Amino acid sequence: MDMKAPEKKLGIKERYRLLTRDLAWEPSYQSPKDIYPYLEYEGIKIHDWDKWEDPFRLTMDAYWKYQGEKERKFYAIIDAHAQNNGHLNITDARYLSALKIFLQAISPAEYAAHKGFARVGREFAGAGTQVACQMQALDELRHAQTQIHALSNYNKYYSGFHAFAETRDRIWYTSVARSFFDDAMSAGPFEFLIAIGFSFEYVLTNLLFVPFMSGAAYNGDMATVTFGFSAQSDEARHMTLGLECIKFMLEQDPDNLPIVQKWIDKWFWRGFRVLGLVSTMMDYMLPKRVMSWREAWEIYGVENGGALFRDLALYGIRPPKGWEDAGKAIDHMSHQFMLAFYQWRFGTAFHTWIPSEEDMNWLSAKYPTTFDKYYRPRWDYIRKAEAEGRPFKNFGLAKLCQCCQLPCVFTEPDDPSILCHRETVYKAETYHFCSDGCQDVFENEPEKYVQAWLPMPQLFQEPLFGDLMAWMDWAHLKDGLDNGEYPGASDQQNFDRWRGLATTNA
Amino acid sequence: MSQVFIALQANEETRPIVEAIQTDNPAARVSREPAMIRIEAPGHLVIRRETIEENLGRDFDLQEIHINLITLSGHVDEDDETLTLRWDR
Amino acid sequence: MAVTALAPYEFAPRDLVENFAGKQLVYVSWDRHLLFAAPFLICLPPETPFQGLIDGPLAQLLALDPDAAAIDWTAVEWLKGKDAFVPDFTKSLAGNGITHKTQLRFRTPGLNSITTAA
Amino acid sequence: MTGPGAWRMCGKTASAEPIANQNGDKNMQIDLRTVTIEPQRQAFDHLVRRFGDKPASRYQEGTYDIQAAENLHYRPTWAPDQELYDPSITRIAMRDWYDLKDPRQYFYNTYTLTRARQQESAEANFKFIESRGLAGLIPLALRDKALAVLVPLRHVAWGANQNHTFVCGYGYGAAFTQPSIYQALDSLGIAQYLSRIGLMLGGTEALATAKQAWLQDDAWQPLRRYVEDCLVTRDPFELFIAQNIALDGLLYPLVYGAMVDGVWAAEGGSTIALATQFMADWFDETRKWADAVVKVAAAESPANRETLTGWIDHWSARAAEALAPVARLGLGEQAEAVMDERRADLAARLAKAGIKR
Repeated sequence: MDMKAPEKKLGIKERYRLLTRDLAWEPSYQSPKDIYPYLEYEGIKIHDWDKWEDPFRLTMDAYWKYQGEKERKFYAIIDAHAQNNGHLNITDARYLSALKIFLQAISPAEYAAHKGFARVGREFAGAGTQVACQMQALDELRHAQTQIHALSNYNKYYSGFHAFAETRDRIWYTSVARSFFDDAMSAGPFEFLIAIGFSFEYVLTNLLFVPFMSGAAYNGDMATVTFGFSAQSDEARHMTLGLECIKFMLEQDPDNLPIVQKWIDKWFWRGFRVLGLVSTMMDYMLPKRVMSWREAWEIYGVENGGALFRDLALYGIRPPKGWEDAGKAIDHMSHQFMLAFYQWRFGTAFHTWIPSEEDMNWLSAKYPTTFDKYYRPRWDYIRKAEAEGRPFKNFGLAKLCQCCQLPCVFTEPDDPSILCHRETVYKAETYHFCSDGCQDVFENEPEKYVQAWLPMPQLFQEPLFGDLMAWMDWAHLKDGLDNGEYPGASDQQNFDRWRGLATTNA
Repeated sequence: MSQVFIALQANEETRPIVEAIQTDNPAARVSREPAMIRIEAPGHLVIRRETIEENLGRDFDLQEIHINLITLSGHVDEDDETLTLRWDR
Repeated sequence: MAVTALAPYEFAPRDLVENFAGKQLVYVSWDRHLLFAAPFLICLPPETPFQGLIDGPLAQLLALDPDAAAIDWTAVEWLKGKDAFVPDFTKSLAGNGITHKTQLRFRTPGLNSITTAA
Repeated sequence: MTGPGAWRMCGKTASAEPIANQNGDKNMQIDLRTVTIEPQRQAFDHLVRRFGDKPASRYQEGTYDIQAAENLHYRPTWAPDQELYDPSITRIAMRDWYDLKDPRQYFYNTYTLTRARQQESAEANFKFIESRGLAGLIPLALRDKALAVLVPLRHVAWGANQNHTFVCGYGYGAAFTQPSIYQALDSLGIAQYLSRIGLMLGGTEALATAKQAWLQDDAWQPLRRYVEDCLVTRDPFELFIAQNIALDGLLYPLVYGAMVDGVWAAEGGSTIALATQFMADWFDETRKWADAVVKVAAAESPANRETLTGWIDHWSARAAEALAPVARLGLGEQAEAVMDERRADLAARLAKAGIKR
């Protein structure tokens, strides 16, 4: 070979192509079908993997460099937070309920996403797609770990964090998130990517990470805002991957459109139900609030989602089937969840409380058409009953939705005064749902959802047979410590005492 | 017209980036929220390496933006000189 | 429609009645009484008389609602699943055709101290 | 920034500044550092059960029991006979998969910072070579030899990326699978460094030529067959062995040890050693993890030991065969003797891990 003059600097696109896609080759000793056995059964047709557009073109050296920088910042902050009793800087320890839900339900979901992306990072046949998925697999592991590490210091001082690895698999409300990710992971690689990459990341996670984390900042929680924004910076890559993947599928073959549309319908609704929990975290659990769930939905749901679906209309995609019902639920869901958590507080590994008059005035202002009409009267009654020595504790267990696994707390989309009842019979068994959206999901794939591990019915089976105290032990829920009302809880007493130590000379 | 947006952490490192975005995108609207800065623009938004470098007084690799990026919306197109977000295609 | 799978895909439901040690699940909800966040899940033997369901678990659970004491059970309107239903209070759940995972709903027109009627 | 609770979030300074008072509440004058309060507990419950009632390390927190263990909801549609997390996908059986601890105790942070440092020095090496025109000083014959051996290896590294990703995806327990995603992206990084060496020494043409060789030249076909056979192996632990032990256990010492640091350096190719330092360091580091995994899995049961021994016999014999022509490309006549040495080294390494053959 002749000695060459050094090539002129390659552009980022060409350089990236050479450093990723060009690494793969057409196999000849084994058939592509045996190497990628899961690519065809979902019915998605891909003719040319090279048409995949790489969203951000990070080579590994750049990945290590920039991620390393993010990591240095992040751990510097949480180290300082731990060393300097940063937990006493939060506005009020009530706020920690949101973090407890986060650690019990969301962090395990990050790990599931890690595993799922590792699987599809291997199963796809296009090197560009694979690399993007593998990086996401690595990022998701990062998110699980940074969250555990950030919240580890809170665990040393407050209840409700200590058993997250057990509650993940055993407590009732975490099965909402668990079943969502189990659902996605049990699907084929293309559906997984639409489920997590597109519906969850692109359409919905902004709602979780942006306004909520901004709220964490507002409430003095430096550890959380840091992992939140640090994670979200990876999310920007993931969202872009999600958008690329949907465009790619739609551009490859017209037959893909109905399949993709069906997945968008399904996963929008599944995601909306899971992330519904965030509504309560925002409206009720932040002592100081940046914006309401309704306002966040306007920005990140209506405006951003609207822009997205106007764009995808070019391919024949229409907004998800449940979009309208979601819109109708926005003004109700946070109140419905908080009332539910409050009355079932014996069974939650986080604290709840009756909103103060000031809180309720804020909620009235933010939800002028619903709060005073439907929800304030309930809180008022509950507060009155409590003052009269009859605390409102609902020891009844709840009917769960066979699909989303939430208790059926939702009302009819067009009648907020009546619960939504939906049921269907499949192979001589009756199944119940919280909504039309969830019933649709079930009826499209009943064989999948009959397997659902529903925590409430399970409590009446082996080995607990309905024994609530045994259930608490089994679920690692410490009665009188992790659960119950915030006023009077050890978290409240400790926080106030410790803050007192810091603010007085006593 | 659909709005694209980008959100960056509010800190010293992003100040020159935000200024560059404002210079290059007169239609962009900047809103400051706790710990973050959100910039939205109708249709599209362009981030230029050169403008950032002028503000910064040093070389800047557009991929450095990842360190302080919080979120974005719109189709992303990135080359050595610009990072563009757009819905108007 | 059926699930799309790479191999035969059929599994037993996890909540079959035989898993409940001789009992069954019944769901009960009181329409327009939303102090209770969701329908109740109640687990009891199919031989339980309908009256026993009301006097036992249901009475206990409903007592939290200010309207509970005023319920006239003889005037209550019932739904079983989606259908109107007139229970025989002396017969068992099974005798009333209330099988595993049946949803019962009841209405008490006029009793609405908290929830504003829509 | 506006709002009463707003405070400056600047990572660089935060660690140096006291955190107190940053949330701006006018009534609060707190120096939180002066407050001594007793923790209510030392660590998460699952870590207390495993390691006792004491503060846990970040590796422990980020690794143990973080994979869902119970009450999995649905069977995979892609393999209805498997569970979503299924230890029986492999023939290796462990009472506790978290016994397969990573001796480096890598979690994302320590992993990423280690690689960030390494990439910085790799970058400095490339810059040094380029700025001083060192590539042009490599004797032509050696340069061609280096191109012929190193550049096709980027495809082998891509194969490794695929296999490690598989092990991460389908292996059981984060202790075992977490390092595999690191291996996967390391392999991608290595493939990219090898590509850059190709670009530096021979431009884009060098990559095209090497790909042709990989696809067609006789010297590369046994190795390509090995890699493609791995791509259809779906027992994650077997794949771990085929990739980390059998193939890389011979390939890295052969190429970066015997060729680059040994023979080629003596032929005027120290520049190549500079450009491949990352790979040499990487293998030194990662083999310790691979050995630890084999050692613990083999010690678990006679059945495991037997399975592992069988896999190692099978795959390392094939790997040696597949690497023989590559060794000849890089070492000429010395190839066979060097290969014998490398095989003996690997056998000794495995004997220490409890696999005697």
